[in-house]
Amino acid sequence: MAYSTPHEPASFHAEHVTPVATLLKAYAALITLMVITIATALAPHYVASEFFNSQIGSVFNNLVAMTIAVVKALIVLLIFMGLRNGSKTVRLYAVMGFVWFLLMFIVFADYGTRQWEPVRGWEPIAPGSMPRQRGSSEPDIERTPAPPPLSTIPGP
Amino acid sequence: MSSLAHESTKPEGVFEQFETLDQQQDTYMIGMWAFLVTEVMFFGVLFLAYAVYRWKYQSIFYEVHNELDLLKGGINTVILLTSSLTMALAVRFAQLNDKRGQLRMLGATLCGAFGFLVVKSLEYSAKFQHHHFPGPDFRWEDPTVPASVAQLFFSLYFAATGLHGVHVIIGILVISSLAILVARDHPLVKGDYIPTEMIGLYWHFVDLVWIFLFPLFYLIPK
Amino acid sequence: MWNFPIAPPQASNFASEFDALFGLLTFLTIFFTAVVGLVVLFFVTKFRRGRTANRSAPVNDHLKLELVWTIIPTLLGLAVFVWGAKLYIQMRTPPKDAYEVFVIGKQWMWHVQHPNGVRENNELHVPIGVPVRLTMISQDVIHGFYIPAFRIQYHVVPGRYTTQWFTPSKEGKYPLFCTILCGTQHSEMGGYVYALPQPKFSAWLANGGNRFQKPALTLGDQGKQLFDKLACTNCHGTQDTLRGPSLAGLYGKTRRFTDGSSVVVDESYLRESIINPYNRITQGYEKTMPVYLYKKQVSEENIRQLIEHIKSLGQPAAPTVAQQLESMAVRPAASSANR
Amino acid sequence: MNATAQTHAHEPNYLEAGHSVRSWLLTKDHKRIAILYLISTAIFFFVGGLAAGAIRLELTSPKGMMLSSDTYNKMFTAHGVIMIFFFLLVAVPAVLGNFLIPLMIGARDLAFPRLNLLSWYMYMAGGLFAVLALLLGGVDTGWTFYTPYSSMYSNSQVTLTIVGAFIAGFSSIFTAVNFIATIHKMRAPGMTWFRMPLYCWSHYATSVIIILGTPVIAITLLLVVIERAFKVGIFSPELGGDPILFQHLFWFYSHPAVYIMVLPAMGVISEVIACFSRKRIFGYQFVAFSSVAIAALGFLVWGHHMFISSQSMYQGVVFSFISYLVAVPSAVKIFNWSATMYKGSVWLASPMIYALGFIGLFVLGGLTGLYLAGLATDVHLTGTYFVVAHFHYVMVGGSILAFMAGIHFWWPKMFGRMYNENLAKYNAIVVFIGFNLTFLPQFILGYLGMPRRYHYYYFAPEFQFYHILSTAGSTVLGFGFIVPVFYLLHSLKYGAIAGPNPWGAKGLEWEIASPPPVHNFHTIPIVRQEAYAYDAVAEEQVLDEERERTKVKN
Repeated sequence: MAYSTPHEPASFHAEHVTPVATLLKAYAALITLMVITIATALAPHYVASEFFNSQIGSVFNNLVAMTIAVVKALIVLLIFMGLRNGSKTVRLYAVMGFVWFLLMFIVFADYGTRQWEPVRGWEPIAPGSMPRQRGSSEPDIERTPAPPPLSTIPGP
Repeated sequence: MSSLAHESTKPEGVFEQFETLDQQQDTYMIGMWAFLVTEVMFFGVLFLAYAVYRWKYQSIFYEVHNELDLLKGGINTVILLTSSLTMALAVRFAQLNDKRGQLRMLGATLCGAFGFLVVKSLEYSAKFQHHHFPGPDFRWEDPTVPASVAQLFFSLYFAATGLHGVHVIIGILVISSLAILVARDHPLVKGDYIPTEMIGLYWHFVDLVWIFLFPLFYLIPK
Repeated sequence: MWNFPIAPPQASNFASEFDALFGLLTFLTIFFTAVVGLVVLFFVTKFRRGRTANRSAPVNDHLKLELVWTIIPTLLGLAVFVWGAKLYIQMRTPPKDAYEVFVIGKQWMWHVQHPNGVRENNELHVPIGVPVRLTMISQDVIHGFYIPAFRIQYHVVPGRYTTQWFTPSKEGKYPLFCTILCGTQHSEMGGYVYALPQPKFSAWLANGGNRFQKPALTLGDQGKQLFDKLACTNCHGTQDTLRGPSLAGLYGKTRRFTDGSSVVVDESYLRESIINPYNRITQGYEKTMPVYLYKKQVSEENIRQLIEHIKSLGQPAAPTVAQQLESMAVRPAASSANR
Repeated sequence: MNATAQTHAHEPNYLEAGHSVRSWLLTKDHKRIAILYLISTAIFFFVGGLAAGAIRLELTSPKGMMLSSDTYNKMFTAHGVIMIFFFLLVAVPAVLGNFLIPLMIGARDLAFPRLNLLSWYMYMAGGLFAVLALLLGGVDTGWTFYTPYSSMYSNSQVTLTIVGAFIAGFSSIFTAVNFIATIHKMRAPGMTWFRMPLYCWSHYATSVIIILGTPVIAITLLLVVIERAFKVGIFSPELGGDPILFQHLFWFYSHPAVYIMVLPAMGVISEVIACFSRKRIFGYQFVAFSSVAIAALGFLVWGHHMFISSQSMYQGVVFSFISYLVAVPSAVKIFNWSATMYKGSVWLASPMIYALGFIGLFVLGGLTGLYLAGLATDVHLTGTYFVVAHFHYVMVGGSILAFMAGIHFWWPKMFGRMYNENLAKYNAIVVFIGFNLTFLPQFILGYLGMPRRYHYYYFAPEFQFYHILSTAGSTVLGFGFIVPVFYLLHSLKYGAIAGPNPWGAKGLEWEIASPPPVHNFHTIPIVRQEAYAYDAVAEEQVLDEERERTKVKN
């Protein structure tokens, strides 16, 4: 009595019992990776910082830490959470969740490019190009007898 | 119009809205994963906010993060990873219909969850003592690090780990109620491993969040 | 009540192009609404239930038709997008030598300062034919600075300078609004913009604006006084010292920081380093600068004055307002509008 | 498939399955839960409508009529919060979706009936928090809760309202999870993806948007509450935060939320137009995929709400570009609906009149969206009544008219009785006219520069004429929304018995009795046909024969 619709064969079931050995291996890998992350983080002032300037070093160390975290996450997802044997729909949803999570990082397109706006204030005047006098508080224009009363200004 | 499935032909344990056990189990798994997608986005916002401010205040975050207790964070990581393993084993025993093994593993997972909370509360209480909990009582001694940014770091820290902690507490509630049901041979869980698998997925997700929280908060490189 | 215009006055360099684009979109809107409406009405009457019509061989799929009505709207949309983007980029790119006005938004008023120190509240006087650049910041919540007659609007955000610019083109008095809900009296946070011919404007400015008080000092000079009062000169001299880097000629240069990052010095960076000096430390220096408390020791206005002063350091003397206006008036107004 | 499924006429229908309050409040039947939603959303709609009425009355004079500015701000906030979080996001998805999805795909119930009931309780709990906030003084931040105003400056009940919205958000997440699992796994044999009614397609797309977007707004609003409670600077620049980040996160959800409100409405329109044109929907696959395209692209355009909010110019340009692309799938739907009527047999019953009204208003609403997605035009028009008019054309002209169409279409299925069809037809026309009279002047107001959320406009009294027009229109519109309550309620007792299929529509839901029996299908049907197997020619022949017969009789 196949109830499922033709497009999605029911596929993941009790036959996919993950062997204990696999689970233990995954666990061992997770613990090892954790030790590695802590070790790289505690290594004296970061290996990469020794060779490059500190900013590149920091980027490098972030990359290492995040790569390890992603690998750990994949182990948990694929083995512990059984995505390896999951149905297509389930895998689709898992992938969708993480893709949409990454979509939010589009905001960095904003934070990253704010500095690029073409004119940010006066551009510095090249010394000597515009010889002008230091302005006093007195604007040197002809003194008009009386300021225009506001009421004379035409409305729209 | 042919009749496909009458009530009488339904196997035991199938709810009335479903036709077969297969269909029921698949439906539950899809529902659970759809819910996990929601959880990913839920924590995703916190990760994004963290990323934005870490990017903006790189060096200050580095200095503030030294206040966090790496040892306790590390212990908690080990505890959570281990409890994730025991949860996976619990699911395995459930699939194999081994009630005893399942109960034992669920118990181990619960121990891990409680252990995590104990360590976490020790960590939190230290923060409260040092007035590092954001709010009017917040105090920051180092004058060369802006207190407002330090407070921002701790707000993100408490928001993320606090929300994670809430998930751990919910985990404890559902795992213990599952264990009680299993122990009592309740028809919901007898011979059906799907409830265990669903709660397992939830618990692994809690672990997954911590896998990212740990390096992001405790291991900021200079 | 019976005086109802259907379009706002066109009083700036952007207005006519904006209205042209607006007109095009309005045409497209009416056209497509009419087409869809007429087609639907035609089908409804022709194939009305019970009416004899040729209903044989109904079409349920038509790939070509689908493609046509997918591609044509896409192309039309892209054309409108390109025009809109072009005008927007122009709106976001102020000319270098624009007349600069400083705007502070606060609950619930606009405070405006001209470079020579003239202040006004809830009013803005601008010269016709001269590009005017507004540098805006909010003291509390987000506001929106909006002059419909000029077709310009931009948010005024706390903590960061935002800018917008325009060249007024028609004399008159136009309303000015706040467009972001900012509290109880949001709808009263407005006033009028007065676009004046240049001579009138210069006279207005020279006579001290609305209050007819000649300001004692320009913004930069006020900044200099404050610079001395806050003892900035102790560390920031004409030369780099052990205690602090020199600020002369700093504006527009690239600054490197201890964490390896760098930034081109702009107003936002200067503002940040005045009130949050430890966010980024210049390479080669320690955290020795005293922290000046925002709003307690330095107000938003003070920060602006200091920035104006720092910008002038190491530069040849800044032009007076009158010189600036004069030099801009020489150029044809059109060239300043289309840079 | 034929209309003989009526053989089990003795089976009690879902309305008769118990009359106690308890049998309603503890029901797990998706149809009963739909009715619970219908009642509660209707109440919220009228509360929100009252606030709208107060706003419109207030704006007839540049100096206000009777409210203080504070009260006015609370009024439009209440209007926005209630209409969006407690009416639009729930009306079509939870009322019609709950009722119809299992019926349309041939299932006995939703996948998780208990969760479904829990959703309704969470929705009610959220609603109670919002109402409580209203009673304790209201909120004055606008439904957008922009920081730092909402987090640091406002003295109103922001926290309570946010808690309400948060709980209601989880209610809709659970509903969405339910729909997704149901549509994936509970379709009747033979009901393939491409035999599903388009209503289910658009609901599926909507549910995906909900599970991806709603958690984002939930946690963002939670951060606002944290900021308010502890005075920390997550979004407040004075303490190191960034207020623009809030806007990014807010619109990351709230732009797709527009599609949550409008996609199911489009699904309703697909059903109604196909039925009353007696035609298979034109370009079924294009309409189906356009729903999915809208759902996916809808997440990439949030920045067009922020062109002038000091986000980077470059990002603005990219967002504008994608916004123009997302307009295309909506246009495709409109063209396909129009083409469906070609060579059909168009029956102008009341649901169809609402649906035609939807097409007209949605076209105008969608096209005016192009002004706001365009960068330069947005600079002048955003934050004005142009935006107000635009989204009311999409939300009221789109979602609510489609909701009305759906309610009129499936009312006989829900309650087994027909309402006064003539009254309904005239009412549809009244709503259409009232709506245009209310919101068309607002486009001009926006172009003139009238900012939204303004209590007084004495700086520019020339706006008054349009405001008075708009208020006059809103009176007509309000009338048009109140009359249906009476004739629909009247029909419950006095309406003619409708029979299983009063409209001659196709689809599984029309093959069972009206009102449907408790477990929907005595035997699960096997689907052997495409959706919308209408035949206009045969329909006309039947009509012709009938006419001949009556002629002979006379």
